[in-house]
Amino acid sequence: MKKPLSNWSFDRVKQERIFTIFLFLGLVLVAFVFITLGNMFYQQLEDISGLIAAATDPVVLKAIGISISMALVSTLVAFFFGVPLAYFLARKEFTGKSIIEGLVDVPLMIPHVVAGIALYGVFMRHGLIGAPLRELGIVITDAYPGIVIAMLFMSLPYLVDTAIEGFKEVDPRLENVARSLGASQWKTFREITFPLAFSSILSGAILSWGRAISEFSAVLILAYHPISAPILIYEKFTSFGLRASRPISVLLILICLVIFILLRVSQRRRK
Amino acid sequence: MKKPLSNWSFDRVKQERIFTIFLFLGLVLVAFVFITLGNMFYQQLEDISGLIAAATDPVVLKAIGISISMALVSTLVAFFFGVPLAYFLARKEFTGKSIIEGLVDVPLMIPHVVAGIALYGVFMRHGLIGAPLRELGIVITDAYPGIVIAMLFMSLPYLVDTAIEGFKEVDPRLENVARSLGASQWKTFREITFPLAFSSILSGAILSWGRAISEFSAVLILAYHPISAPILIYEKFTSFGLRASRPISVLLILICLVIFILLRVSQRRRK
Amino acid sequence: MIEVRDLCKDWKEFSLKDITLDVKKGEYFVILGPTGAGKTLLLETVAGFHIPDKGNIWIEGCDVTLIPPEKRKIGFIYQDYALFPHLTVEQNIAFGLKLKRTSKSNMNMARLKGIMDWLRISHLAHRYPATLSGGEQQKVAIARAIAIEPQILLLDEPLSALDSRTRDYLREELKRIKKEFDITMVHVTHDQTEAMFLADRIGVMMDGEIVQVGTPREVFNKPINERVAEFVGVENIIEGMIESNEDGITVIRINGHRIEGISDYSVGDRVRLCLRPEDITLALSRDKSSARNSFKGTINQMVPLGALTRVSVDCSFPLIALITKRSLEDLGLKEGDEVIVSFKATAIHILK
Amino acid sequence: MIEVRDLCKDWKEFSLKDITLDVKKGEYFVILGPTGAGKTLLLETVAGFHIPDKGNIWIEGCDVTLIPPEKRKIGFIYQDYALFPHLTVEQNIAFGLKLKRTSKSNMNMARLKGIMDWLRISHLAHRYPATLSGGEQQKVAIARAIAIEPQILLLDEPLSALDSRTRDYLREELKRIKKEFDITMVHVTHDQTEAMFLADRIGVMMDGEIVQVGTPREVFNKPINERVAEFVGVENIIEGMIESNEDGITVIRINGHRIEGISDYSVGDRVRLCLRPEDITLALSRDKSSARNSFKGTINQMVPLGALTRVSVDCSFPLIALITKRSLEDLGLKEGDEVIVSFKATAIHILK
Repeated sequence: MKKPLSNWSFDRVKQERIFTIFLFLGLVLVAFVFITLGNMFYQQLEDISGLIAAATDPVVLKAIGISISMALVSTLVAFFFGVPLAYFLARKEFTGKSIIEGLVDVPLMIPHVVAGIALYGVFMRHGLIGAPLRELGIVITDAYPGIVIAMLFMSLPYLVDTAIEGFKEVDPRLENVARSLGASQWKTFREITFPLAFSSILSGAILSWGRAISEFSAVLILAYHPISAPILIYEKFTSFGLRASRPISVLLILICLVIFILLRVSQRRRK
Repeated sequence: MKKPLSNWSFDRVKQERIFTIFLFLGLVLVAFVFITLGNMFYQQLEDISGLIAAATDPVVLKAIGISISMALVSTLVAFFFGVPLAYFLARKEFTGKSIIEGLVDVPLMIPHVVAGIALYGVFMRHGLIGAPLRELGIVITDAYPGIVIAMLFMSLPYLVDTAIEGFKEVDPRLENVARSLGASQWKTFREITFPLAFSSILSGAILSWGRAISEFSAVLILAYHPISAPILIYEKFTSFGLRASRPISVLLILICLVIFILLRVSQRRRK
Repeated sequence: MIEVRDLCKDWKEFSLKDITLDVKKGEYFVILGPTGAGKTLLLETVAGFHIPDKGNIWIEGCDVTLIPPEKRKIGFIYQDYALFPHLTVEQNIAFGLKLKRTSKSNMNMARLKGIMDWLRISHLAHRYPATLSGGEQQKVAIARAIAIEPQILLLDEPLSALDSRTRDYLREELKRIKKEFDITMVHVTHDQTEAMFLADRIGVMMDGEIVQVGTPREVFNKPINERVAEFVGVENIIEGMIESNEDGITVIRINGHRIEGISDYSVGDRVRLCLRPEDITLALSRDKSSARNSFKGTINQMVPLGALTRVSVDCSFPLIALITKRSLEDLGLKEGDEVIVSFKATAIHILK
Repeated sequence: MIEVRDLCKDWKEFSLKDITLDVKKGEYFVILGPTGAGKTLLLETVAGFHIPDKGNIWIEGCDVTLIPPEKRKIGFIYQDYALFPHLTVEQNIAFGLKLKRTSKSNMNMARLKGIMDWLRISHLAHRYPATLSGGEQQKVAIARAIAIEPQILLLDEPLSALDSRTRDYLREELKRIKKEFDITMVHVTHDQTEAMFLADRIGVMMDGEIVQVGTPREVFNKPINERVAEFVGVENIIEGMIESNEDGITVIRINGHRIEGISDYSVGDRVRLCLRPEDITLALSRDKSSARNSFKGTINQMVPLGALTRVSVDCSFPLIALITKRSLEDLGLKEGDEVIVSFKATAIHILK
């Protein structure tokens, strides 16, 4: 009479019916992403010579070089100004704080192309800042500084937000103790706060760097030339079609993948 | 001998010297964002008639209408498939889970223009999915479905990630209790889990909607036509210059602002 | 009646190892064990929230191993109440009732009101769980579980999150519920007093295994091995019956002796007395003092423990006393001697 | 010497209201108060982590109100140790020493070693804080603070995060540190026993105000108002001196009487005895029993509390006993009567 039931797997599925259905619905989205990327890689594998040609084409290499190096400059600038800002915002309470926090996050909220238009308005030859700089012989639009500025605008919230989080994770009482032991505020920041927040800040910097390399819309408007990698992909696409733009796309994705792995490693170190 | 010191404010600043310096450094970034946006709004205020003209121009209104409605469609699709996926990922542990989570987040990591290229490869007339759909008389590229697909690809991680977080915040023991009280898995999901995760899901949906409206690069490649708002801004900029593109930019920012406020309200409700 | 046979389950850091267990119909069964023993996992598996890796579970003779939880007619109470935060107290309690496909919704409403009155939570009906105290929340959770008239009530550390006063009160309520609804209860706890107070039988669980099953007396007085002994602690536990109670001064009859203590129990109640060994005084002759209880006894055994000595005395019931070595020497006591054992009425902890 | 005058500070949900306080040089001062009283805020303001809204702080006669913390020569100990997680134990302790611009780094190294030996943590030198137990971490935090030879040591609930055994041990260590380094110590706690054990003087803090300052005896026996009385609890606290100790059996001399208890203290130590009222037995005549301590006394006052009565007895030192009403009736006791008070040696809690 008390024989154990046996039809395990069937009953298990029955009990978990909702998860089975949900999984199938969800896999539609996963498949969408997977097919889109997989298709690109698969087609490129069939045209491996095209990939090699792109990887050795000096125009492509220059564009990728510009993207990577200008993104690095943008990240360094964001680091230099953003880390102090983050520390200030992590430790101080004041009226209007949420306005400053909101302003820092604005680039996340507005369309990139609109950001490009707004930046162009300020940094063009007759713009609020562009005009005086031009007097000094510095041109922003369609020049390296333009690329950096477009990248900086779009990527700075990633660095600042992650750094704020990192600083908040450092117990202010560690700073109190350090000061009671005779360390000045500077010394305390250098020896205690910054080292403890460093891996968060590093994550933020890598994230910011990755976003800067990827940035297309704002750069398109502010500095089409000198041609950076995403612009080159677009130009090849409009001029020569999919086959011409795909190998550069694949190269750029591989670079993003490396950055993504760097990010994960630095995040793991954080925990 | 024991006279209280008096020079309050001076000493206070001295004690807080590091914060003063950090604030000044940080304000450079804040000013950068503020000037960029402020300049655009200020110039537009000087040209209020241009703004009114744009706001009544049927071409502009149609483009904005397309952006908003197609973004809504994209968000609904993301909701229909993304919420089940999020529930599954929030509750189940399995080998390869991190691969699926990684795939969902891929659109956050790769350059938008590359995503556009990859989508074009799949959905163009001779593409893996585009070809069979064309047999059925459905065209994706340079059509409404193309806009939706580009928006969906770029915005789905926002919805799925926030929904996962929301489901994780619902204690699985509430579900256990509901089932012990006689509710089936479906009933439990409908009456307990979904209502409790709803404000998170709503936040995710609003975020996703905002990102979809803002999307430029992928739409540019997949469906330049019918013209959506960011594309129109770009077209006006390249054809007629800054003055022509600015009023539409301001309009689009205002829309994003409304969405941003909606988001904050729904996030507050969450807490 | 619950029968568990050879149950195995690994889940997160917990595991059940070949658990075999029988809970009788109408019994109050307590699963007692330290944190991490897998007690909650066992209870959740019985409720059907986990599918076992191996083994079977029968409830009232039916194999429910693969039956989903909603069909098991089991009430489940969690330590932190697990009330639905978006529903009012009334909606919480009505949740299970509404799902029953009975045509008479009037009858359900009446049952709802009845249970709320009985547990004295009617005044909370329209409030949300977050606004209630811990004790109130747990009462609502209990009302919600018994509303569906389950055959079995499973309780996972139901009193652990409460302050000690509320805990004492709800402990009484649990007894009352058991009596009123004639329900089989399985209660998981790490608290010995709770187990002693509530259990008809106790199952001691350690490292995913049931290591001993027995009445509280068996488990506390005859622990099966050293680990169980260490976990349950060994104290003086004496069973008896209330003979009289005047203004809180309670007389308990034990093997023909009368012991006085302080309690609210009524005449005829069966109770257990707990007495700490250090509260017992030994003397050579009886004397008028405020120590209400004194008995003649014989010293069985004396175990020296540094400055103190553990003395076992037989006064028709066994008692263990903790005495300074010097007292023993002054009194000149040795094994086999007759002594007067005395302790104050306030030193006794009376449990029902 | 610390002088605080009219100190006001609002910070987050805490506030200090016109605090005036003097701590003498070399004193062990305990600030005792419930959670949320603002104790930590007061300590942090004295250390210079907050600038007061109003009022002044003098240390050794210097107004330090606006002096940054790094120039105040103050050691600070937090409840959760606040060790630098990225530095080893040795680096943590050396942190303050390295900042001192002394030419002789050898001397610093010697001091470092000395302190680590003295606190018996030398074997932990190269480990990171996360790998240490709570007690070890707190010892490292103490070593780090005293390494810089502060004039004052501020301790914010330093023992609260520890288990009771480690707490007892570190309590002794704190006394030892006070003696060895002849340092002024200000210790914040909500634990009465801790305050009683450690304090030369206690300041009771409630709702941002210092409501009473006095010796432990004054504070515990003569609380200034009902709230303080309720917070400190009223128990039997008797001061005395150890007369002898054999194998743990300790004899304490109090006003010419001798009381026996169990402790490890040495002859000549001044101690405080704590005794719960319910552990005291009253009798009409003296008898041989294992209750080691019995004294003749006079009943001062009897307060009925339900089934129990609180009896105050004067036996040249005051004692409060808790007796069942029926015992009193049986013994026929009334105010002014002479009685024999007795309690067991094991019932006494001896603090130094």
